[in-house]
Amino acid sequence: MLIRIVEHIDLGEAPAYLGSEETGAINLFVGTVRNHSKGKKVLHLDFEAYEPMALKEMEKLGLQAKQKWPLYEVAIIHAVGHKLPGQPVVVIGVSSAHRDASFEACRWLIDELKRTVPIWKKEFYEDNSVWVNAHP
Amino acid sequence: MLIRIVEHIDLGEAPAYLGSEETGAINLFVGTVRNHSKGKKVLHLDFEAYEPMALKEMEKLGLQAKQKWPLYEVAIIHAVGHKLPGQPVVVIGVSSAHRDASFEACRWLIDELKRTVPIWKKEFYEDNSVWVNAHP
Amino acid sequence: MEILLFGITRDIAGKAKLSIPAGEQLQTVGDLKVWLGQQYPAMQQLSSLAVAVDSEYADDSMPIGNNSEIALIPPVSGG
Amino acid sequence: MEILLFGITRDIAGKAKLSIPAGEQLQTVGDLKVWLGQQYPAMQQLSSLAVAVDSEYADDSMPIGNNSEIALIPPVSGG
Repeated sequence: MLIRIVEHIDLGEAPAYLGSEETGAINLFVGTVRNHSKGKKVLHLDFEAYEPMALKEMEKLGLQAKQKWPLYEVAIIHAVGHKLPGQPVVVIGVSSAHRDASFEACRWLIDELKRTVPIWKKEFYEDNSVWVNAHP
Repeated sequence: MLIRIVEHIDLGEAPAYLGSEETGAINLFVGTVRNHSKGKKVLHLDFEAYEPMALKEMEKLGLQAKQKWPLYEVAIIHAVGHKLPGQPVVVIGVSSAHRDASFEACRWLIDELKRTVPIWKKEFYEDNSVWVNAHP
Repeated sequence: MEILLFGITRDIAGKAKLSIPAGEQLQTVGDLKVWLGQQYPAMQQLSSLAVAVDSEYADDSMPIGNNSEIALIPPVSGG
Repeated sequence: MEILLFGITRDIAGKAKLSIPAGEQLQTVGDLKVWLGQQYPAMQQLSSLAVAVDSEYADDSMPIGNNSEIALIPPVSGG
């Protein structure tokens, strides 16, 4: 498994890691910074991780996905720091023999990552900033 | 839309095309040559396209996907010619504001491409070769 | 009239284009399919056989003529 | 005992680490949460507040001690 927290995401890294002669299907999800959110212009995002725990949780998710689906490999890469609109912040990739498993596992991994991995996003608008999800 | 039939797929092309400041989600499916199929060792595949019609059908699928889901962009790239195990043969990519649409549209596009686009694959094993799907 | 062949239909016919003799009275896609089945029984064994007229899938009632590009579309297997 | 703070909990406390005065008798994660709510009412306004002990999510009954790494996990928002 390729489990990383990085300053800058290289979009070529996961596909290069996942490709192999045994796999027939690779599904890749890339989350990027949108320049607007809830009708407001977003200037940038800041991501912060509790890194040792985040890596452990990402690894657990990868292992769970490999138990749930017949996968060859899993890549989970998350960015931290200051991110501008258009920049990638997360990459999930899985490879499998057939496409069903690759789509399902990739979708499950991004949903679970957003639910459990200790990483926090602060959105900076023109007039204020908020920690996303912090309040009901 | 990025609709192409090429000799060699560059895995960086679709993500570069799809990224933008408006999108939050990119889903990418990459189909690659597996070194085995139905229990037999695969040496290589040969892909052949009825190119003008295949491009037209790929374009139709992209437009249909854009009608069915709120997508920013669609990329559909298919390889032709001689392909070895591990090499990419098809890339589908879509970008959207949120991840639901990107996963659903990407999945729909690869399923429809396999159903309707006039491209043919011949599998070469050690002892023979077959046009895939040709016979019941 | 010339018919473009792809995939297994090219292997069955042993060539990339098929010329329909001028004497054959083939008015529609349906007529063409019947004629092909007679000339090449192996084409009847395929999972399916579609015909494209001017690079669009055509149903059996579609007229065919010398000014159209006609192609046989055996079961596709891209992706 | 020191508690690592992240995200909005660091903004609420105004620092990256919180020292629990030695006199406080906090035996479990549950005791810690009650104490935090008293010290920082703003933490009670969060959608959720989890505690990690040695970088694993811990429930309220989990004992806490000086040899553990303890961290507050406000609502996560990665991805």
